[in-house]
Amino acid sequence: MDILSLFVVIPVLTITAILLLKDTRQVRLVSAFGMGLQLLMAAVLVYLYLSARHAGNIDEMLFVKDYLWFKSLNIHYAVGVDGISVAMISLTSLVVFAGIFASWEVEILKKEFFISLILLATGVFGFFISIDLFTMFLFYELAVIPMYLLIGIWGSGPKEYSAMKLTLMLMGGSALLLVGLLGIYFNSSPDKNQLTFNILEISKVVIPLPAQRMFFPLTFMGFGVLGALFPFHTWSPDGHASAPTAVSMLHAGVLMKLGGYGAFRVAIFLMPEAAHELSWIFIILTSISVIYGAFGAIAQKDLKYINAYSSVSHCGLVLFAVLMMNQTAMTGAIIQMISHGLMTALFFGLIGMIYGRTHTRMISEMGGLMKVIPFLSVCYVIAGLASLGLPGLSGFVAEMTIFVGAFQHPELFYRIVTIIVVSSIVITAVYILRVIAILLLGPTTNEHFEHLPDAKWFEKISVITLIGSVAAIGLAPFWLSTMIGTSMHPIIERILALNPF
Amino acid sequence: MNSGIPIQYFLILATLMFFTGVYGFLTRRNLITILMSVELILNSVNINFLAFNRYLYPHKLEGMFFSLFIIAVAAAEAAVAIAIIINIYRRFATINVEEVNEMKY
Amino acid sequence: MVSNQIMFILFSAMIIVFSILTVTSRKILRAAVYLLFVLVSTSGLYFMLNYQFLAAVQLTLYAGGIVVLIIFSILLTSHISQNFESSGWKKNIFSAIAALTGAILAIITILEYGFTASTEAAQLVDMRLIGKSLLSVDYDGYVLPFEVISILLLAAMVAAIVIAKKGAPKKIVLPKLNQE
Amino acid sequence: MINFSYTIWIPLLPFLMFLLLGLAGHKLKPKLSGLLGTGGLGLITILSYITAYRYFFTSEKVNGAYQKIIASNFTWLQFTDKLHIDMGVLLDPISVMMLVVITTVSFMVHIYSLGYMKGEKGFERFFAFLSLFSFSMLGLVLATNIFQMYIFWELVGVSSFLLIGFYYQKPSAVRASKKAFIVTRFADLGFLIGILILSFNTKTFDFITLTDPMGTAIAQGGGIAFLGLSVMTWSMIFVFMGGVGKSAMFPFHIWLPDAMEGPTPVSALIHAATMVVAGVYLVARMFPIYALSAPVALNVVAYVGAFSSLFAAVIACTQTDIKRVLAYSTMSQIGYMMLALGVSGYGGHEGLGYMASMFHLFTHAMFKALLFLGAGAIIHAVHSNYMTEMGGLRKYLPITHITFLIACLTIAGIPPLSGFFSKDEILAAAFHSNKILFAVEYAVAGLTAFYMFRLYFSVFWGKDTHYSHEPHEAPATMTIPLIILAVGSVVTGFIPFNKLVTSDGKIFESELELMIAIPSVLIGLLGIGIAYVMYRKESAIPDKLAATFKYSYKWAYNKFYMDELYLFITKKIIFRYIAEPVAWFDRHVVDATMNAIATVTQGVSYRIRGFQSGQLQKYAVVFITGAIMLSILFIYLWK
Repeated sequence: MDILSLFVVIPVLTITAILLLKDTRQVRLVSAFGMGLQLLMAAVLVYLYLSARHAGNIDEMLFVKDYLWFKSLNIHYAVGVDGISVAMISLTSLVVFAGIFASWEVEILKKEFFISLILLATGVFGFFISIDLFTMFLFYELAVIPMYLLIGIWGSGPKEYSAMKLTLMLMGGSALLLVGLLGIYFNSSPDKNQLTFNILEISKVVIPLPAQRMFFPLTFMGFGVLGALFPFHTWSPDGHASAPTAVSMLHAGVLMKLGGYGAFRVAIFLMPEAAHELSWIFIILTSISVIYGAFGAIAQKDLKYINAYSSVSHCGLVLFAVLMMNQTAMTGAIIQMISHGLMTALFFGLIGMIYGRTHTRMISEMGGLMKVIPFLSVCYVIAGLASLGLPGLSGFVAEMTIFVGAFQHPELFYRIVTIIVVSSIVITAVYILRVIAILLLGPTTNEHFEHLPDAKWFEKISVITLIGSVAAIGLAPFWLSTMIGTSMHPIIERILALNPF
Repeated sequence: MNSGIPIQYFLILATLMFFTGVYGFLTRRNLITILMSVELILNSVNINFLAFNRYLYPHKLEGMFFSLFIIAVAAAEAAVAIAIIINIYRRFATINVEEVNEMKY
Repeated sequence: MVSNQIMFILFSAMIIVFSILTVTSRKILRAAVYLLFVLVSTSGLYFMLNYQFLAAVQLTLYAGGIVVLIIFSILLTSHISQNFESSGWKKNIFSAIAALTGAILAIITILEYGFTASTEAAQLVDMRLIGKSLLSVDYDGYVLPFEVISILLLAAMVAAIVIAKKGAPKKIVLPKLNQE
Repeated sequence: MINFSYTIWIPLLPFLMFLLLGLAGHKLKPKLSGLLGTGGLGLITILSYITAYRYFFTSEKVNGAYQKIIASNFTWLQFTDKLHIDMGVLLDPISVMMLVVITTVSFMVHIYSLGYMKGEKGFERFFAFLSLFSFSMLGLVLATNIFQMYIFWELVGVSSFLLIGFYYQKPSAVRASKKAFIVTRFADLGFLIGILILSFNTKTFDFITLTDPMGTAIAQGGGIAFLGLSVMTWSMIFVFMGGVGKSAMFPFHIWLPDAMEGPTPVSALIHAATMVVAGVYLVARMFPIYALSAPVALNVVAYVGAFSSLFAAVIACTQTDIKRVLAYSTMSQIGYMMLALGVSGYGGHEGLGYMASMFHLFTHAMFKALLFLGAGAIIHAVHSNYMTEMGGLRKYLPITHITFLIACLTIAGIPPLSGFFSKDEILAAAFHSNKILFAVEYAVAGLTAFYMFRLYFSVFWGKDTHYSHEPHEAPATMTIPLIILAVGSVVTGFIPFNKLVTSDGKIFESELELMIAIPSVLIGLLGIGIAYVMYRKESAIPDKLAATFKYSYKWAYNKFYMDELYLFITKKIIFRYIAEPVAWFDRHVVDATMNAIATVTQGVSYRIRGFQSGQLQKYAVVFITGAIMLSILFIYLWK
């Protein structure tokens, strides 16, 4: 058994164990144990990866395993990681771990809830380790489907509507994506050799330009739907608002990253020519996402809606940076994914905890919580500061890397767009501070809130895990940046070789 | 035994029988008569098979065996269909095909 | 060979006439009887084509089995003297047009296609050969379809029993059942 | 080469203190955490003094110029091969000078706060924030590259936010902190864009490379033109925008008066002595580029500074909240410094303005901190911010009175106090460069003397107000810093800045120009005289004057309606006309389109479900018709 497949096997084993349990209270312990193990594995993986790199292994992908699956279509179960995937895997295990603790007190159908949650995580892990397009797509779908159940059953508000909307829109994206992937597959061998789904092999050939022009937009949009690309982002506010806490955390924190990661790993990496040619269209769309999402967040009244729009804005930045197609911006995109994943998970976790106490998410109905629940409030402030890009927390590192990288683009148009996008940092500050001021500061408005209990131990675990990671990246970004940056080389070389700027 | 009768005759006969069956299938309302129309259709097919076998490939047996199996299948089908019809009658107190339309949108 | 042709014309005329009567008769029991005539005539054709075994099977299975089954079910479900209300003339005409078009199309196709009769010697189809072929696993053997059809028959038998068994599917309550 | 590597601990120590107090503060006794914070700061104050001594007096000079020393440096974040953010310590005359300023004032404020904040809820939180601020401010001035500066620039912004909003249950404080953060954030946007443009063109963030007068960065200054200005000019204007925001220059000054909602020691430390001069420091840090490569940007600096100082001085004359008077006074004085930089040239005597600006920054830190701390002592005693509710306090607060008087005299530019020297240098620099700016500053000097003594007289003299409870002198923890700072205000004027802090690090000769010094003292005295007449005793003159110049007074009293204008822009335009329409658009157009797709799909399926009628024979008709059609198609049409 290779180490990467363990990332799929452990969740599956956890699910099996949960299935066998009779006592529902043990379910969460088993889940926490399983995901704790997963977190540990992620740490081991980081260590193994770094030591392998340190030992001079310069393969593009490490720990590669390849099993033939369907011979006739040449589908393989192929796994392998580079620094980017390792980073994303670490992110996922952190968020899932925190998510388990954030949903410690799920009331109904505990067993089924944790099974769906872990199934979702399985899909995400599988997606990040796959280097075969088909396997990747399979895991992608595996990650999307449990979402429907999680929102539809354990959600709140108009949950059926939201679940349906989210699933249908993501499925629409999947459809585009599938066409795109098949397009890549059927063009994966211009010399009429064996067609292949393997990313590494495809990256060695040049897909014919007409095919790229056709399939790049499909692939990018397919992933873009999940990455909340304007105008396909509207599932995000409704979906996040209705989803239970842990699901919001996982969804905004990890699942939306599949979009960015896929856009980067598949769309840009395999079809750089078309990406270069068509990037201006998507640059415009993503900058609209960034600015528009931020403005949208200002006018919202529901905490989760605010964060959903903020996610649209931040994820837009990811896609924006990916499209800039240079090393710095792309590194920034990956860091932004990780950073946003952590802090948005933190946000949604905290919102869930606050909602669990006040039973409202309308900011106008709350006020002065800082005095009542200082721990959660302080954490909320920290999350807010991370989100608006305070140095010392992860958001700053990511945004600055993106901005500096994007501004190195040789064409004036891209630099001007970058300046427009940079202005989002002010708008972000406006909506973050608006929420903090109304929600946490000021006098306590409602006497029912006077005696709310502060965070319990499992909530603290969840929150501290995330804050610790956010601060760790923010204070010492160099190792992450280097780990991602070195993995970026093959991609950059490929882009540079084909598009001499 | 069949000299002087071109294969086309058999085929045309089968065709006429077939489309009579189709006509019955489309116009009859009673489920049992519909079943009878189906039997007509099956029989016409059998005639075709046998004619082809006899005229075009007299040294083979495929057509004959196919007809044999069709008869077997027809028997099975008739048994099941009649079981269903009886059941439907029990339920709906009718076997009028236009009134048995529960399986819709 | 005129007798041949006469026989053929006789059988075909019977088949066509009784077929039409089967699908147009207003009395259901009569329709069943017309069907019986059709089936019998068909078996006559089989004799003409020299497939005696099949003709026999046709007589016993169809005429003897299925038609009886049908008549039983008619007795179970219908009043014998009951006349059908004829279906709407629109439907009739439309169906007739469809059937005629199809028939004409098929006949034209048949006539246009030049069949060339094989000159090879006809194989004598006797019972021994049929039995051997059915159970043979050789190149010309039919053991696989034979087995398949056996299983199908078994399944059909079980299905017929299960479906027709009284009282089993009480659980499903359809809305229209209330008047029962 | 002298080893300066220990200087890394100067910013690091407060950071550790912040972590300690922030994470474990609520477990410690408040007093202990206060003492810990103060002790830590005392330690780095000593370290700074040692550093200053060693840097100015023992480090070797090359060609008579102070060298820029990188005491420690490591790569914090690598962007590209050439662009990377380093974290390090850069020692040069201005950063060492700022070290002294910051640690001194911060130390004084710490001691003062031990008394002032005693018994407040969140005492340890206050010290944690103060430590955070000290860390950020020290990191800012010691930055080796412009991006490090930006990082700490943001951090001081957030410390300021946290400290202004220290009384988080007071809605006005919350509003003020939010406003301060957002306004400066907007300005920082300019800074960031400036950095991006600058780094794109020069491929470096490093100060030493950037500001090398012979370096490529300055040499290639011309560049591509946009609206008639070079790229370098644009980037420097953008960078200056950050300075404008942080230093509360017009038009981003509106946050500063509101920031007075924070505790008074915070106002003294952040909003008078250290953070608000960061903008000046920024321009000084980038000065070679401004002077040699972007003279237009330097002119912008000068005019913004001059206008702000006049604008603020006029408003200061009408305010009644003492802290707001001081806030506008701060803004006015920083305008002075900006102006001095703006009129300065590079190198030698040309750089007089630069030296004067730094000099004024230094002295201003002392006397303005003193003024704020004095105001804090007054507020502590009277429990009010409004000078209309004060009067005759000299009897109750003798120490505060004396120190406050010294500070007022200093700011009014009365010799031989420090303000006189620094202000004189600025006026001299302006006089030699631009007569209009000189005239403005000359008027401002008079106004300054007037409004400061208006404040002084109405608080300590004026009417005998009856207080609900006897005001009493502040405790020793508060008065000792007052005395120390008063001494500082008196003596710092004699520091020979022209030998220490100059634009190119070289010494130049400057002497008091009596031609300018005497009129400036005279106008200061004139201002004091008018204030004496109007406010020494209760008199009707001010009201009469206000009535005479009704409209102008009203405008000035309402700060020329700048707040209202901003409010209009933010609330009405941004919120009502951008954010809400965007939200509406998202819900009712984008999302509605998606829903419409769903609805259309659903509608179509409702229509076509009729095919699934349950009528067996209909299916058969369709099937047979279709089969016939297909046969016709394949047999006859598809040849």
